[in-house]
Amino acid sequence: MERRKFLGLGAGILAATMVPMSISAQNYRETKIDLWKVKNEKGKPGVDAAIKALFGTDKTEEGKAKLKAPDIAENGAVIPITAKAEGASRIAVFQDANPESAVAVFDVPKNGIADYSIRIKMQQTGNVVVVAEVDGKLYKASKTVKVTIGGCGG
Amino acid sequence: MKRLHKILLTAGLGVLTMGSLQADLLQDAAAADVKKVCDVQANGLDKVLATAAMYNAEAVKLGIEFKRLGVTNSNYVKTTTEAAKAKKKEVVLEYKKKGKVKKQKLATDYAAWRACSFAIRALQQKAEAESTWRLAVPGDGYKY
Amino acid sequence: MRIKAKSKGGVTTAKVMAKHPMMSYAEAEKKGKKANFITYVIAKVGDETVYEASTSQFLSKNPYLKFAFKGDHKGKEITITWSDLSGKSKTDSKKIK
Amino acid sequence: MLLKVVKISALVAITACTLNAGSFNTQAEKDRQALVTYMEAKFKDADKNRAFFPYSSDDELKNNFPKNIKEKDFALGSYAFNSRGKSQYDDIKEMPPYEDAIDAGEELYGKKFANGKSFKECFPKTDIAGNYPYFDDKKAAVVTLTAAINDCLVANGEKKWNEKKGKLAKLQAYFSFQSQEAGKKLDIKIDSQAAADAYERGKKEYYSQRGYLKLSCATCHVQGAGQRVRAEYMSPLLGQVTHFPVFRLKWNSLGTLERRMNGCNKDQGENPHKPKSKWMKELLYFMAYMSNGMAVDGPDIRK
Repeated sequence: MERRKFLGLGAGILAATMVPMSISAQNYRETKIDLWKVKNEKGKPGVDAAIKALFGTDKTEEGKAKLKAPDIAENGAVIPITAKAEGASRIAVFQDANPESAVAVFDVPKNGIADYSIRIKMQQTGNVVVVAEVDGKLYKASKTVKVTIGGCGG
Repeated sequence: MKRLHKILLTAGLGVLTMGSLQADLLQDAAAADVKKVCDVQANGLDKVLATAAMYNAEAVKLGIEFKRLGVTNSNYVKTTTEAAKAKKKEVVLEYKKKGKVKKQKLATDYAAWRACSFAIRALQQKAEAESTWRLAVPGDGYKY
Repeated sequence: MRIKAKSKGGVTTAKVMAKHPMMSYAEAEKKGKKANFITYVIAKVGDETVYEASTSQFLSKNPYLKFAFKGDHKGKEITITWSDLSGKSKTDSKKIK
Repeated sequence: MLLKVVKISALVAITACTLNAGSFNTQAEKDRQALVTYMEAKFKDADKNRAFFPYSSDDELKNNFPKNIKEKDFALGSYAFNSRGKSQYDDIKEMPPYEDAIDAGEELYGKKFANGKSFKECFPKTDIAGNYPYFDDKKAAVVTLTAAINDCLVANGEKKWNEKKGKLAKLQAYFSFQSQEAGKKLDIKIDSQAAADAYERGKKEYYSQRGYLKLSCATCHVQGAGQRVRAEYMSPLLGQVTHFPVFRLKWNSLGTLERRMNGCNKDQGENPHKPKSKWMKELLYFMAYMSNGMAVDGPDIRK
């Protein structure tokens, strides 16, 4: 019941945001079901496959996409990261430390500023990858985050 | 008034004797050679465990009991003594971690040695600290 | 939900913390529970969408979202809605300072 | 007869007090000053004072340790000298995960007990976090905030709370936050011989080695402060109690100072001391005095 209610709401939003410039709002959980299933296997990270699943290609360039993440995480359960790219219409965050690759996808609305902070979980050391879509081109930034098993105290 | 003096006197004596008794066990421990006293081959399992029980009781009283990987030394003493009585070659130490019961297996002789050495070392450290603790205090014994 | 929103110099910044366990499949298996996590978040001022994110099991427990958008919206309400894997959804509003 | 005894002992007590009133914290104040001097000297320039940091890499010493760390900065614990950790700390502080706990604490503060009373009767003021622990001359014992809260519950016929987390931590979070908002500082008093003795006992325990690893608290948090154990920087004794209750990322929840202390006991290889034990209370009394005059900045985040 609640689910249906929510979908209704989602549809309403779609209608409301059908304005030029802002690409159509969508819940990638429903429109890109495969994206969230792309696995990180041993020695075979799924990041590129996930990028392809979302953007249709994994050809990316350097620059424009910016990622702020720590060198050594204070704790793997709470890793503050910031992803930004001026003028981007979409920004996606991936990593290769967890069973699946995709972390989050942001659609940048008409007046939105493509500068997003979130806190993510990583169960081991790995790379965080940000891909931004600016004027139809894909830009990538990545950083290795060391995750150590927290030590002292009960 | 006289009675008051008596009371104070006896009380004082009480404190004194108690104090000295405790000191004795501490001194014994301090003087003890752990490698000898806790050697199972040389002293036999039961004697080592008795030593362990005696000194550990004192350590518990003084609030300086050791605990290793979730297992208190009292647990070592108790479980190992039971295993020795039952002529078991192996001790299974149980302890709680995040509500779940975990197990550690040890050879009985080794568990006895550990129980004994842990009990004595706890007391030895306390005795030693009496003279060394100030060496770590900034503005007192600690120079940098 | 905790919402802090502020308008300054033509830019509105919002900080949001949703209350949610964000139970990943791996964690759920360990704890013998059902995986459940926020999958979609949308923020609106009036009927304008100002933030939209599709999210995964890998956001931290009680996820934190910080974002900004153009326009001075002092005094208006920002409304944030999330929905999770179980289909549950929650909406909260806060006046923009 | 008995009355006489009481009278006499009372008389003795009074004279004892009047003889050297006010001077009971002299030694403690000396100790605190010496600790501040040591910490400030040690962290003036880690790159130059390498002798203090034998296990740190050049990169850490040059790029991670700020210079000229001052007394008040040590309230941040190891974040005072770990710039990289500090930037994550700052990010998390943007919207700290303990804010709900403060609200919950405020509710608990106002909530009526079965007997119609509430914590308001025990704690008329809420910005009191900095006044604990104190030495109660009538009880001849140190009183911690944790103990005071549980005493209040018992006095009102309620069940005691878990001393390490949950409700008790939440109520403390509210008290600490109120104290922080009011700009309160740690105000630890030592104004009787008995109090001074309790302080000295706590001090001795802090500097005495214990546990099968033969570590004293000081090994890690005075001499060891700033050194690294695996990925951990060890926090300094100075400022160690100002920020509790604390939300530890490791716990992923809020915990009291006593909870943290038990973690340390465990790491030393010692059977942890009960939060309500004389040992724990007197140790905390000493630790609190070492941070005396520093701002109350709890609740806070730690690794």
